[in-house]
Amino acid sequence: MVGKISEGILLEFKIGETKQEINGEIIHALGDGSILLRINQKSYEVRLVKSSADEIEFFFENSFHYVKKISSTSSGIMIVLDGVPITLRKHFKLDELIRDTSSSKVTTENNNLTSQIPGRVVNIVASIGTSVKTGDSIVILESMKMQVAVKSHKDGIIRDILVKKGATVSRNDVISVIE
Amino acid sequence: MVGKISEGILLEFKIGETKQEINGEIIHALGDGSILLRINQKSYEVRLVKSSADEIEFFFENSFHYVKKISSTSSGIMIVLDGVPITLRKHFKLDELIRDTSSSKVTTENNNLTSQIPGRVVNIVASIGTSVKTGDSIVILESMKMQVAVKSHKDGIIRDILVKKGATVSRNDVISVIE
Amino acid sequence: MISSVLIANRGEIALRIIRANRELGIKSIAIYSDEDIRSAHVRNADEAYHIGPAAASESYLNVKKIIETATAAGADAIHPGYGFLSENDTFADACEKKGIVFIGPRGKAMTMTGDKMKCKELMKKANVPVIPGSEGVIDDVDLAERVAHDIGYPVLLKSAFGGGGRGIRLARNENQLRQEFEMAAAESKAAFGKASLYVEKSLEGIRHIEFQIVRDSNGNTRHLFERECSVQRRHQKLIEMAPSPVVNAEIRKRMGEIAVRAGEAVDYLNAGTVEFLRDKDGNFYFIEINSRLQVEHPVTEVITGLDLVKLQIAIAQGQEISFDQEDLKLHGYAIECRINAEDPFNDFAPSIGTVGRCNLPHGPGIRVDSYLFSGCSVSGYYDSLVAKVIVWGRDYQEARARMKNALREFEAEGINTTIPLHETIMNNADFIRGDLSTDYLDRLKILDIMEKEHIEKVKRNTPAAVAAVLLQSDVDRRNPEVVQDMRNARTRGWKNIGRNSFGI
Amino acid sequence: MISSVLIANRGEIALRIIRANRELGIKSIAIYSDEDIRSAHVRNADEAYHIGPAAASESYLNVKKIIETATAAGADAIHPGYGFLSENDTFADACEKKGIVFIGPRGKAMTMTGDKMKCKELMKKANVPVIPGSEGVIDDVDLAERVAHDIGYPVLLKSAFGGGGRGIRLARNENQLRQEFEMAAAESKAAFGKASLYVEKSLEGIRHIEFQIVRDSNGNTRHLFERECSVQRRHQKLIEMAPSPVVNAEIRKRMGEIAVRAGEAVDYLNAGTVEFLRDKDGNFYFIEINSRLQVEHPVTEVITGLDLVKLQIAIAQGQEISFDQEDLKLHGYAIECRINAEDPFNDFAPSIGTVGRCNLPHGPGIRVDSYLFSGCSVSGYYDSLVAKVIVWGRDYQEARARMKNALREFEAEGINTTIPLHETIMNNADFIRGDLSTDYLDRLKILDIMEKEHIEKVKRNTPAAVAAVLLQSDVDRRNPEVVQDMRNARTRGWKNIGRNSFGI
Repeated sequence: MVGKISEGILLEFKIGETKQEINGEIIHALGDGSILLRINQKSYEVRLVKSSADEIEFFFENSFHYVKKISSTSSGIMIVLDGVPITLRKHFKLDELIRDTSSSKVTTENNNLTSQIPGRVVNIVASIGTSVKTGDSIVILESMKMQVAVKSHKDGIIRDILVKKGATVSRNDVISVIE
Repeated sequence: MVGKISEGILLEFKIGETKQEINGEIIHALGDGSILLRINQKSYEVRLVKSSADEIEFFFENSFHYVKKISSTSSGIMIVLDGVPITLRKHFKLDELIRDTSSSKVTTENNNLTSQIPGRVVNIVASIGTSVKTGDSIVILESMKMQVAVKSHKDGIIRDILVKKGATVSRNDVISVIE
Repeated sequence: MISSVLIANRGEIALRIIRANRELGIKSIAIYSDEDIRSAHVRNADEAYHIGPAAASESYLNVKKIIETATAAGADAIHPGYGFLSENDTFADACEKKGIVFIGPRGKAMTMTGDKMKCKELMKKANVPVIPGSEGVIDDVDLAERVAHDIGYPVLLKSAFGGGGRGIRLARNENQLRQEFEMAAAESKAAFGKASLYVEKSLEGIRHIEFQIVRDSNGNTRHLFERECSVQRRHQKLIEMAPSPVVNAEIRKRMGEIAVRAGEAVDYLNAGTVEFLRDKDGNFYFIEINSRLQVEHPVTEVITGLDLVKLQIAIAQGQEISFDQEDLKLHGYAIECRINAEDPFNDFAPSIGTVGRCNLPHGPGIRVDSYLFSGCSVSGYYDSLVAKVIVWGRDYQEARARMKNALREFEAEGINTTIPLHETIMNNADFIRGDLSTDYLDRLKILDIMEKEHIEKVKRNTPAAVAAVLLQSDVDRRNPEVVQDMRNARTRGWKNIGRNSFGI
Repeated sequence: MISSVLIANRGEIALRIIRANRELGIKSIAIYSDEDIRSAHVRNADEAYHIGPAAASESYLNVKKIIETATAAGADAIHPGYGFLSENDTFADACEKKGIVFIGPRGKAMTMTGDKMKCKELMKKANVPVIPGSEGVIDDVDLAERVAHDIGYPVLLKSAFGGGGRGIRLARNENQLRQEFEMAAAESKAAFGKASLYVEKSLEGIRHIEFQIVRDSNGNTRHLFERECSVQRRHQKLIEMAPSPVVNAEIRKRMGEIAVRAGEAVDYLNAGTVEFLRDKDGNFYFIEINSRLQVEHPVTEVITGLDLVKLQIAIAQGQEISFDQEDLKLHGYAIECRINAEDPFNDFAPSIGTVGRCNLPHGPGIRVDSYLFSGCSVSGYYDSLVAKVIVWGRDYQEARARMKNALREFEAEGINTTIPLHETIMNNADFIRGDLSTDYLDRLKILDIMEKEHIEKVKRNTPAAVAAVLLQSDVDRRNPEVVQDMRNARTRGWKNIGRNSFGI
C-alpha cells in the first residue's frame, strides 16, 4: 500500500486515551541549510545533520535530536526520539478512505492470547474447556528470575493451550486460544 | 601476490630494535569447541568467540581478547589487540624467496619527506636549494593548537617544497624532496 | 595472602570485584555460562573459564563445577558476589574444605542467618528487637492461615531461604493468603531450591533501614552507618540511600550498636547487613541478616570513603579492621537507583536483547556500576539488574539533582529500563521531602504519575518526531538509490514511511 | 536570577557546564562551529546555535557573533569555560555592556591578571613573593637576550597574554633563546592574537603548586586548598593532584592566605587560580593568576565536595559564598590525568579522526569528564584534550591504584592518546613516592621508560596476536562467501592475510 503523492503527511498518534491528528509538510529550504516545516499550522525551522537507514540527527527549533527508527509498517512507524519511544500512524491525505477501512485495530481484537514477554513456562494454571474471566492467570512464565502470569485478555472459554510446561516462548507467541 | 598453500604462517615483527620471527600453525580442533595452535614450538589452546570483517574475539590461554584489524596489505597486517597496536609482517614458508627479493623496506628509504600529522602550514622555514641536516625544521604545521615542526629525515639538499603557507596537509603527504 | 580470586558470579557485581582485585594486584578469575561468553566480566577478568549451559542451576549454581574450576585455576579465594551461591552454607563449607578462602562469613554463621526462624530466636535472646510472626517454617497453606489469623492480617509470606526481596508476598486476608502461598512457594523453589515459607506480621507505613556491618576474625566489629531502602516495588528494592532522612546521630549510634550486637550473636565474619523495619512511631524491628555483600553497598562506600570489596578481601585473609568506630565520619549524601531491564509501561515485563548505542552517565558525583556496553546482550536467564547509578552530593537535594542528570544521560538502545520510573520518583514531592515508606509506590500512585508524565513527554516531543519523519522522507525522495542499497543490506529503510512531493 | 546560560566553549568543559546548569534548572545554550555540529556539547544542550566555520578565530573566538547569538537566544549569562575567550577582558566588558552576566571576573581584574608584568608589580606591593624576570613586555629578541643575560640562564619565554602552559619555551643559552623566541611568538600569536612575550628566571627542580580561590561580590574570599601540577610536558600540565604531597597544614594555611591576598589585590571576582612555583628549599614564588575555571578544577571538587561551576554561577548572580574558610575540610586524595589525542610514540603528534568503539572507565572513585562517544569526531582545529580522568581515593596510593584501573578500562578506538604515558607514570617509583618536579619527565627519562614498557607489552601480547591471525585465516578459509560479502560492502576483509591448508 504505497501512498499516492500528496501535499503532506497526516500523522495520527495515540498514547493512553489521547488520540491526535497532526498534519505536517515541508514548506521550503532556507538559504543557510535549514528547512522550514509546517506542523499543524505552526512553522518550525529544522536542520538535517545526518541520516542513515535507521537513524536521523537533526535540529528542531535549535535543539539537537537523535532519532532511531525501530519499525515501520505500511500503517505506522515507531521511533525513539532522544530515548522517548513514539508511535505514529501515518497516512496520506488522499489515502484517508483506505485508512478508515483498513484499520488494523479491529483484527487485533481476536481470540489469541499472546505473551508480552519471552520466558520459560513454569506452570499451566488453566485447563482447556474451562471458562475464564479477563485477568485470570492462564500460564506462569519465568524470566529474569521473575514469575510472571500471562493473564486472559477477555472473558471466554479456553479452546486451546499451545504451550507446554518447560517450553520457552518468545514475545508475541500465542499462548492460548480463548473464545 | 596471493600466497601459495602451505603448512603454516611465518610472521615477522619488529618493534624498536627488536625483530623476531614467529612460526604459527593450527594443529587441530578439540572436542569442546576450542582449537589447539602451535606458536614457536609451544602449544596454546584458543577458542573463537566471534569474528567479522575487521574484528575478532577469542580466548587465548583462558583469557578473553578483542582484536581490531586496522590495515592489511600483501606483506603485513596491523592489528590492535586489547588496545595494543601490533604490526606483523606475514609470509608463507614457500614464499620466503619472494619475500627476500621484494622487501619493501629498501624503497621506503627515499627522498620524500612526509608529514606524520595532519595540519595547517603556518611557516616554511627552509628554502629550495639549501642544504639541511637530519632533524632540521623544514616547515611548521599547526594542529590542535600545537606548533609542530616537520624535520628533515636525512642530510641533503632541498630539491622541492610541495606545500604553501596556509595550506592544509594530510598525514603522509609529501612535504619536501630532499636528496 | 590472597593472590588470585575466582568470582563465582556475573554482571555488574563481577565487574565490581574485578576492579577491587586490580587495585590490590590480585588476579581475577571469571567463570561464565554459554550465555555469557562475550560478557563484560569475562572481557575484564585476567582469566575466564566456561562452567556450563545458560541455566543458572547448571552454571552459576553448580557448586561442584565451580570448586573444580577454582582448584584447576589455582584460585586462592572465591568471592561469591550477591545472589547465586553467596548465601549457600554448603558452598562456603566446601570451599573451606578444599583450602580455598571463601570471601564471606563462615558456613556456620550462614546456616544461622539463612534460617530466618532460628536467627530470629537468637536475636530475641541478644536483645535485638524482632518483628512478630510464625515461630517456625510453614509448609502448608492451612498452617500459614492459622498463624496469620493469630498475629492478624495483613501478613507477609517469605521464603525461609530467601533474601533480597525475592519470594515475598503480601496477603491482606485469607483469600489472598491462599492465592499467594502457591506463587510464593514456587518462586522460592525456583530461586533457592526450597519452598519453605514463614509468615510475618506486615507493619504498614514502614521504612526499610539497614545497617552495614563488618567483622574480622579477631572479633572486631564495626557498623558503617545505615542505608534506607524504602522505595521498593513488590518488596524489591528500587532506590537506596545513605544516610536515612529519619536517622539522626543518636538513633544511628543506638541502632548501630544493636546491629553490631546482632553480628556478634551469630559470630559473623566479613561484611554483612542487619536489616530493620522502622514503624511510624520510630520503633525498629530486626528482620534478617543478609550474609553477603549487598547490591546497594556502593551508597555506603560513597559516604564513608571505604571500599567494601577491598575490605572484604582484607578480612578474608585475616587482616584486622584498621579503623575504630569513631574514625568513621558521614561524608555527604548518596543515592542509588537500580536500573532494571524491565518495561515500566508494561507491568515491568522483562526486556532482553542486544544493546546498541550505549552511553552511560558521567560527571561530578556520578558513579555507574554496570555490565552494559555497546554490543552486549541482556539475557533472560538471569536477574534484570543491568546497572546501578550511584550519586554523591553534599546533601540530599544535590544528590537528587545529580541523579536526575545521570538518568537523563543514560542511554542503552535496544532494551527497556526502569529509568522512567526513577525519573518520576526523583521529581515526586514526597520523595523530595524524604517522606518514604515501603508502600511508597502504591501510596502515591507513582506508576500512574509516571504514565501521565510519559504521555506529556510524548506530546511535547511529537512535533519533533513528525519533523523527523518529514525530513527523512525528503532525504529518501532525493536519494532513492541510497535507500535501495540500505534495504538490500537487510536494513528496513525509512523509505517505507511513504513518498511525497514536497518541493524544496 | 540566571535562568539561561550561553556556553561560549566546546568539548568536555561545555559538557561540564551543561551538567551544572541542569542541576540548577538553568537552560544551557550551546554554540558550535561547522566542525562541531554533531559534538557532545551540542547534543546535550537545551539549545544550540551555529556561529561560524571550523577555525576558532571565526567561531569560538568571534566576540561579535557570540554576543549577538546570546542576545538573540535571550541568554541571561555567558560561561566562557577555559581557553578561547575565557580571559579576554574585551569580551567580558562587552557582555556586561549588553546586560549579559559574564560568569567570571570583571574585565578590569582580567586586564590586570592578563598583563603578567603589571600583575607581578602589584603582587610585589601586596607582599606576595614573585619570581625574578623582565620588568615589562619584550617585543624583540635582542632585548630578551639582554634581560636573560642579566637574570641568568636558564630562562623561560612566556606569552604575556598566555596561560595554561601555552606559548612557554625554555632557553638554556643565547642560541636557544634566539631560536625559541620566534616559535614562542608565533604560538602566542596563534593562540591569543598577540605576540608579546616576557622573560622569567627558570628555577630548576621546581614544583608547580596552585591555589584555587573564590571571591564573591561582597569581597568574601576563600581558598579551596592547593593543587599540584608538576607533571608537565613542555610546560603543559599532564597530571594534577590535590592535596600536594609536599604541602602540610601549616604551609597550606600560610600560602592559602597569600593566595587570598593576591585575589584581593586585583579585586578578583568569582573562581580563579593563584599559581606558584616552589623551589627545592620550599620557597614559593607567585607566577600568575589564571582568571578562569581551570582544566584541573575537578581535583579540587573531589577533595572539597564543592561544585565549582555551580559556585561560579551563584557568585555571578550576586550570592554570597555560603561557607567559611574553617568549614572546608580536605577529604581524601584526587588525581587527574589529561587524556590528549596525541601519539606518545610519535613525538606527541596530534591524532584526529572518528572514534569507533568507545568505553569510558567506571567504578569506585572514578569520574570522567569527556566529550567522547562512539561515532564522535576528534578535530584538528581545537585543543587535543579529549578527556579528563579524575579519581578519588582515601590516600595517594589508593587514588593511584584507581587511576591505573581507569586508564586500563579507557577505550577509544580510532585515535591515539596519551594513556600509555600516564600508565608509565603511575607505575614509576618517583611518582609513587610523590617525588615530582616540572622537569620530572626529562629527569627520569619517562618517555624512554614508556617506549621500553610498550615493547615489552607488545612482546608479551605477540602470541595472542599471532593466534588471532591464524584463527581468522581459518575462519576465512571455511566461509569464503562471507568474506566476499564483506568486501563488497567496502570493508577490507581479513582474507587478505592469506590462505592456508590447516585441517581442523
